[in-house]
Amino acid sequence: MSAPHVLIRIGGEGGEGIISTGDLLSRAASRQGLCIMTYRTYPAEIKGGLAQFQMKLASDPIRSIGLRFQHLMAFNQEALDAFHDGMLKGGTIYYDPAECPDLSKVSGEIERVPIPLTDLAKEKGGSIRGKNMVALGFLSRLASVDLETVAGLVREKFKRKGEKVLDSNLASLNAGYDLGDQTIDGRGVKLTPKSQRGQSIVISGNEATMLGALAAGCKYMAGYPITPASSILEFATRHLPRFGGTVVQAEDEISAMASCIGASFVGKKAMTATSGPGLMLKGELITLASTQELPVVIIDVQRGGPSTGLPTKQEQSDLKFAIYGTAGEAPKIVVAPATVEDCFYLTAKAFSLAEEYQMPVIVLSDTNLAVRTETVPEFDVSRVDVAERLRPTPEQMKDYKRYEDTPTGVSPIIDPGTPGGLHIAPGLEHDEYGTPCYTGVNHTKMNAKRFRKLETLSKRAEEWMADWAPVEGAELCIIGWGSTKGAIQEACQMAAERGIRVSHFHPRIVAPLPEAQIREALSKVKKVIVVEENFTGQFSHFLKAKFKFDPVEVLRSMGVPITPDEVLEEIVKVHETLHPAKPQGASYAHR
Amino acid sequence: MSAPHVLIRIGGEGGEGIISTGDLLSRAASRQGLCIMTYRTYPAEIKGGLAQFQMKLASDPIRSIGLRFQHLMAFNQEALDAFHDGMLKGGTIYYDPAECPDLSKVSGEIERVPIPLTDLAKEKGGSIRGKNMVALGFLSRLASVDLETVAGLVREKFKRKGEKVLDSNLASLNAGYDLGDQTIDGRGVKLTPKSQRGQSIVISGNEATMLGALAAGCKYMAGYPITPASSILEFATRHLPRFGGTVVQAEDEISAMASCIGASFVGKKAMTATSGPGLMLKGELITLASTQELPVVIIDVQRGGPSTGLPTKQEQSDLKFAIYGTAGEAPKIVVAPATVEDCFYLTAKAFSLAEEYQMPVIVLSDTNLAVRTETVPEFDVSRVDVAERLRPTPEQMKDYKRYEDTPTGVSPIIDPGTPGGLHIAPGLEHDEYGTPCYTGVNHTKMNAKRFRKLETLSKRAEEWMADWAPVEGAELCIIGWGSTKGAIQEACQMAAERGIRVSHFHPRIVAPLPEAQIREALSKVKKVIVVEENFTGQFSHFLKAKFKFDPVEVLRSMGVPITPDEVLEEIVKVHETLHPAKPQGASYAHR
Amino acid sequence: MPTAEKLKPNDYKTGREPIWCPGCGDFGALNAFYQALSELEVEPHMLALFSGIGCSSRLPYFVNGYCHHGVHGRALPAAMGAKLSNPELTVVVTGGDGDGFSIGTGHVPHIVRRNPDITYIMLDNEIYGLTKGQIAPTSPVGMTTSSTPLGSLEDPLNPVALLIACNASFVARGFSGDPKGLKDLFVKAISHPGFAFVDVLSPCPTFNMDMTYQSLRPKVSPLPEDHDSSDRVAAFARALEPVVYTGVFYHRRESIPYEKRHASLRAKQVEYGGQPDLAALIRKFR
Amino acid sequence: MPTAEKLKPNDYKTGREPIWCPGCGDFGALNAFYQALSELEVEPHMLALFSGIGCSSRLPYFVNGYCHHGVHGRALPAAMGAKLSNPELTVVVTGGDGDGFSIGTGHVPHIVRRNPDITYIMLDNEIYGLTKGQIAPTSPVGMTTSSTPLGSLEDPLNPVALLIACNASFVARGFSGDPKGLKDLFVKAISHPGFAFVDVLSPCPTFNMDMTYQSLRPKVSPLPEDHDSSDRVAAFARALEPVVYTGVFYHRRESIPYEKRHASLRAKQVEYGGQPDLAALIRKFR
Ligand SMILES: Cc1ncc(C[n+]2csc(CCOP(=O)(O)OP(=O)(O)O)c2C)c(N)n1
Ligand SMILES: Cc1ncc(C[n+]2csc(CCOP(=O)(O)OP(=O)(O)O)c2C)c(N)n1
Ligand code: SF4
Ligand code: SF4
Ligand SMILES: [Mg+2]
Ligand SMILES: [Mg+2]
Repeated sequence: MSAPHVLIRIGGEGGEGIISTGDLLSRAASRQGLCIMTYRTYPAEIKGGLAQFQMKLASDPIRSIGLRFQHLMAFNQEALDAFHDGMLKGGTIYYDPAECPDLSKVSGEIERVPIPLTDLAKEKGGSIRGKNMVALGFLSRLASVDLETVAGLVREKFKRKGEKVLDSNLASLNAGYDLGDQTIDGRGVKLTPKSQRGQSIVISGNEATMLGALAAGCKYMAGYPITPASSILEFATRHLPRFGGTVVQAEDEISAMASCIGASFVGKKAMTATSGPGLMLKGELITLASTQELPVVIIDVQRGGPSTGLPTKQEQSDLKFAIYGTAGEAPKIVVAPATVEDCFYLTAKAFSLAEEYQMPVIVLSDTNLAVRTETVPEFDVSRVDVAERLRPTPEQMKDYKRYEDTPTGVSPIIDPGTPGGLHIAPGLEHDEYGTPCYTGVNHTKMNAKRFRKLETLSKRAEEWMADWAPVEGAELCIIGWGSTKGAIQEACQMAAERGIRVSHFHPRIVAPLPEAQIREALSKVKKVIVVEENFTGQFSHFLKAKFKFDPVEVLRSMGVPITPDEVLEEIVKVHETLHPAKPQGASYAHR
Repeated sequence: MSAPHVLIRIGGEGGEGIISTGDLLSRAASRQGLCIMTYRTYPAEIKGGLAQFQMKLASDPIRSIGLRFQHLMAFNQEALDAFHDGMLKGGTIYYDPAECPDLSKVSGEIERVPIPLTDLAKEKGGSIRGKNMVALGFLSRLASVDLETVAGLVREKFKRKGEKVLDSNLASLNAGYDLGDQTIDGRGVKLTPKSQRGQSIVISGNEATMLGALAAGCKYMAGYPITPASSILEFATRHLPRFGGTVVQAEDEISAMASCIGASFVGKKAMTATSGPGLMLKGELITLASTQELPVVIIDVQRGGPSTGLPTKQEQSDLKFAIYGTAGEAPKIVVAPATVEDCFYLTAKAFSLAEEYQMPVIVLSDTNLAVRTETVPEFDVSRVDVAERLRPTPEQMKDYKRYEDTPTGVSPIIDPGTPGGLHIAPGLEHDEYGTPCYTGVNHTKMNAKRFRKLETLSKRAEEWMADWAPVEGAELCIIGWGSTKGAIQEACQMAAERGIRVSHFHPRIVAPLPEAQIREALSKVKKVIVVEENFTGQFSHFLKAKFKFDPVEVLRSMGVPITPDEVLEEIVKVHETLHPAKPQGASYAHR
Repeated sequence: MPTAEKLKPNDYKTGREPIWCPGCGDFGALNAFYQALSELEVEPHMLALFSGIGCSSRLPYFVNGYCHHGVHGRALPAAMGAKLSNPELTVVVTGGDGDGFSIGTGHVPHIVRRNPDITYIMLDNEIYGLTKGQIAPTSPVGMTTSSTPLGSLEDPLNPVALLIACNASFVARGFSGDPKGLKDLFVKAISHPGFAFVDVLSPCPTFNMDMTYQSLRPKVSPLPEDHDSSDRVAAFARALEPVVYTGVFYHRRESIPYEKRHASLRAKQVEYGGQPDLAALIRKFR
Repeated sequence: MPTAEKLKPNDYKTGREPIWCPGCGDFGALNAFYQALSELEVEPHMLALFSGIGCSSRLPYFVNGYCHHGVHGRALPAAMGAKLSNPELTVVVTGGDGDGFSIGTGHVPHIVRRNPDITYIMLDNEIYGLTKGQIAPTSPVGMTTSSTPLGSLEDPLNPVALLIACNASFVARGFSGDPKGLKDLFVKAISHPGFAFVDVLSPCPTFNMDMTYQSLRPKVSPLPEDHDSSDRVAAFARALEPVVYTGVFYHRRESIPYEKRHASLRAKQVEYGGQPDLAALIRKFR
């Protein structure tokens, strides 16, 4: 079935170093040339809750991580109780006997191996704080990750804490590794690195997003903290000023958005980042930016709604707001990264679109992308084409019209500080000069001008707009958007292994829709399955309004990413309706 | 063609009494048993701009007023210049020669009659402020409105200003009437009152809306001024306290919405009123109310967008925000009054729906309904059925669950102040008791519970949900929503007179859609025309997503109400495509 | 209205255990609040408790009453709607410095000048706790946090000075390390007929090491004996001093609560417009 | 930077005629503004003028410069984004009492404490002009308006006291009936390197008969000669007096504008993190 890989989950109390253990191990594996993907959940509460870190290591690029795992490292009883039934068949639980007194709930088929994390840390490292280092050493051995690489990362991490701390940690690390040597035997995993060392990076979606913004030349970032978008703001505060930009933690989302508009008005590339509740607060100002035709990028890292909802969980439920969330009619562009790599390139693209079409662009990321890390080819800054605003020709300067009604809909813009281009950016309906004008004829003309920009864009039908994986002879096509892509890809592959051919269409731009491409995808198949992580089928609704078809909707709102298995199951079901195994009569009786 | 009526427009400088002249005349006509409808535009600027008041008087109920008129009373040159080409053929302009020196632009076919408003007011009333009274007297005579009825209203209006002012005004009024006696002859209009005196009222949509709220038992109103919704707040401040309620002019729309939620939480029926820009600001809190399952009514009086847009003009462009404008998935109900009468009964209904389904209900009114006045049968308070919240049974009280997952989705509610029902209303996802709970199973269950309320509602398929005027043998059906109804009705009638049969479906509830009723309407015809006053076809989009059909979209975003003629024209066009007059070949060549 | 049996602090506990970190200052404030409620004999069903979003805004989950956990920054107007709609209720708002003075700032001057009989308990830890440690409006300039890696560039807001400028009728500051003093302030604040504000210094040991119980103790001091809490300018001057005073800065005795003004307005409207009769009102449009 | 030829007040006029009612106070403020710009020799292309929504917020349409007419209440943060992004520009905000102190209140304390070099000209008519006469946050209690038929129930907000509490570095009040004095205040405010606030009493003869040129003249008085504008408490005390003082209430001389702090931060980050090199930053994730 799928390529060789190992799936490890680490669970324990938040603050015990669960996350850093996972981080170090996966980064070391990546340095060795393996591909990794990780997935973590924080406790919804602030401290002391259950934290988990899951990682997948493989020779080949990884598309999805799933929710199940072969190896569980349980730091405490709570983790053991919560996670043991997520284990794949034939899996092994490694547990700290000092913290896990009760194994009675664990199914008999699961192997259990005691790993004295606490004791070894105390004994070898002199402090129980080294528990996670013991685990790290042990897991390195388990996954055949080079001890020296891991030790190097540990050294980097602790170099500022002084020799003593470092030595204690290294001692625990080695103790764990040695214990592994003695314990692991057949359970060890040997994966062959395929990529060359040093060509990949391990990075999260939020980090990639902000790097993409830097690559595009973003010079102003204002945000208000909100899970799971805060780390974009935090990353910006650490780096954007160095790149000549400005970062403001605003007093609220409205202020953040307003200040981006101000920055954009004076000619700077500006962005904000938020999640659902904050996005709603920005609605009025997003509409203003659209009306004033000012570029601005809004990152929306979706989380579970409605309202405060499931603030640390996964959901794709802000799409309809992103597309339709304006009173009055104001065009905007919506793109949705599907992978961590997309977070970089597509965010950079979002800036180009914003500048080129002079309108707000919403980037719909999500919790899953935001916090997972992944091995990706090192981002290539030279692949980012940086667009700038359209400037007036000398001819146009003779009678400068800020809102000139052009064939593309895009008008030339002049930045404050430049002599000769004085103008006003109005929120009122206006004529080509920006002077308020309320006639019906002018309103219709300016509406047409503003929306024409979307037509100009959607006519371009460029490759980046969608991933289209047509399969010869497929009767089914899956359409998904955003971070479900990997799971869908794996499911399609699994289906192919069972002889069910399924095409896969995954747009990166969700509004305006890449119409021609979708029409082509639809034309080739009998049935379409739309996969989304929400309750009401938001993208499906949008597609239906445009294309008048009747998809099977696979909707999940479980707070966790959909898995390839879940998608596969639905593929099989739909396939069966097209090729009923039972005699027709019986099949009808079923309905 | 259409029933006998007279169409008069008065134009002049804002502040010259244009509006009150129209108001008094139309009210007097109504008191005499005529039906009236009026339409006014204010200058977009504050003072000194052009104001106009148009009225239609008829024997039979009036559906739409259109934009053209037979009689124009021009107070000044600006009004003359701006309005003369809106005249119907054979019309007459009455103008004040003191203020209108230049008649050269007026087409030769239009009769022009000088009416010395200024001179007569000075001469007879002793003050040029009485100009509008001269006009009122004259127009009363023109429309055969009883002078005594008019004088009675004038007396009411000026009784507090003292005898002198009153006498001066009455003198001017009489002078105008007398002049009419001398001038009018053939141009006079005689309409026969059909309804009995005293059974009708003349009222605007905004007033009707607030009266509907009073009838439903609204006890809390908070708003922030915004054109064209402010008069709802103002009307509330004048009356709601007397009815035991509270009115707050909040510091912004967000506060208004939050305080409504607070009022609703303690058991009171609460409402707010706003327009597009304010509606967007309320989005986050509307979502909260939906999540906490608290009833609240939001009146959105639509105006021209986007952003500040065309703040005093007509547009139906907030629909998509009303339906889809939440990040995360939060059910709400959207209704749209089509007439001033609807403003009363449907607003009252909105309260019942809110209380019954424990969710926000958005009432989509618009500028046209808000400011036009209309003769309507006196509102019958006894026809309003006042719903109250579901209360727990004694059985349920034994283990009270505020968010009990019931077959209808509706849970019993207890108000603060009542012993025994302590609970928390959370914005976090929660279990049936209101305790935060983030499991996928619970989230899906509670999503289903909350959305089940919409299913429960849409299954009811009650008569109030839509106006459905099926025409035997019709190949066409027009679907509209909101205030376009009258124009569509007249257009259908005009089409019928030309032998084109057209059905008309006009839902009052636009979300959830009255599905069964729409399906029935769609099943009977070959082609559907959707009429909307916006640029992008918002309702059509929503319909297409649900019903997968291909309507002809008639979209207008001209800042003024669509007219029967415009609708008729489209009907004729579509009819011709179904029955091409030309030979087939030629018709194809057209495409 | 004393009940048959006096309610004890524990009677205000719900079954839910606070989810705060060990050592969080909010525990102290919660305990003081339980005690104040018990001392005032507030019946749980007459208590309406509102909050926004933040660690501190979770407090209502742990208090027996009718509780409302709304969205970030909107607890004050929600509470006002409730108080106006049922003046019998004891209405209290809790929340953090971010909730109240960042996203919620816009409501403060307005709710304050309307003066509804609401008690606002601000749990001020000079940090954003729930979102893991970004600067708050009350964070001192130069403070390094996850969103200010090289130090905050902003001068902090002074909640007490601000509330005095907004003419709040009761303005106090307390410290969660002084539960007895805090309880007393809560009792006074809840008893005050009008808007009462209590700024509670409540350390966040997880994300703010610049403001701990230890670092606060030497800085905190009760207002001088001779402080005249009826003098608004004097109160303002005290609020600007570097000493972190606790106690009642300002207390205006002539305080007509907003809900009382609305009650008078209702009476006045009946006087001018007659008894409520909807049919009669409709007939006016004839 | 004086230009070749000195700009005259008329050079700042656009072709657009103000749409205000005859007698509107905003005319006086606009003229004083033209004069101040001319006196300061602000080149139109270096002027960035922001406003919200309201009669007063229409002012930018009549001023030669790069102008931004945004949505209601958000001019301050928009202006801040502009100033931070191009510190060379002279950034001014105009708007009404409703725009700035009702829907926009939430931004005031925060923009103020950050102290960007922005001048905020508030045209205060104690009413909502554009929406035809509802109460504003500065309307006196008891005032009858279209939204308070029997008189307002709310005590007004005191803009000068509020701004002093927020620690604005320049706080003044002017009167559109005193154009010369107003021009001087504008000149001082624009010259002040930091956030400068000028509360301009600007009558609305159309909707507010309670505050007219006539009624104001006897109440208005320049601040006493001996007023010490560097004393924040004294300034606060003056703001609370019943006399309507004009002049500079508070002026803090040590004022580091926010944009300067950001410039220092940039330098510091380069010092610690090295020259900007995106590829190198990406490589750190290996
Ligand atoms: C509209 C919105 N924006 C942002 C957030 C994210 N958020 C939750 S709590 C919080 C601030 C918490 O700080 P504070 O109010 O001081 O409470 P504390 O946790 O420190 O007690 C933020 C920004 C949110 N929930 N909603
Ligand atoms: C979000 C939003 N809410 C409400 C309005 C309506 N509105 C426009 S101007 C205004 C207030 C005007 O008062 P002020 O700011 O004092 O300006 P003035 O007209 O008195 O100069 C209001 C409420 C709006 N445009 N946008
Ligand atoms: S993060 Fe801080 S404020 Fe939040 S619970 Fe922990 S200690 Fe308290
Ligand atoms: S309404 Fe008032 S504020 Fe507006 S322009 Fe007229 S006088 Fe000026
Ligand atoms: Mg805090
Ligand atoms: Mg004003």
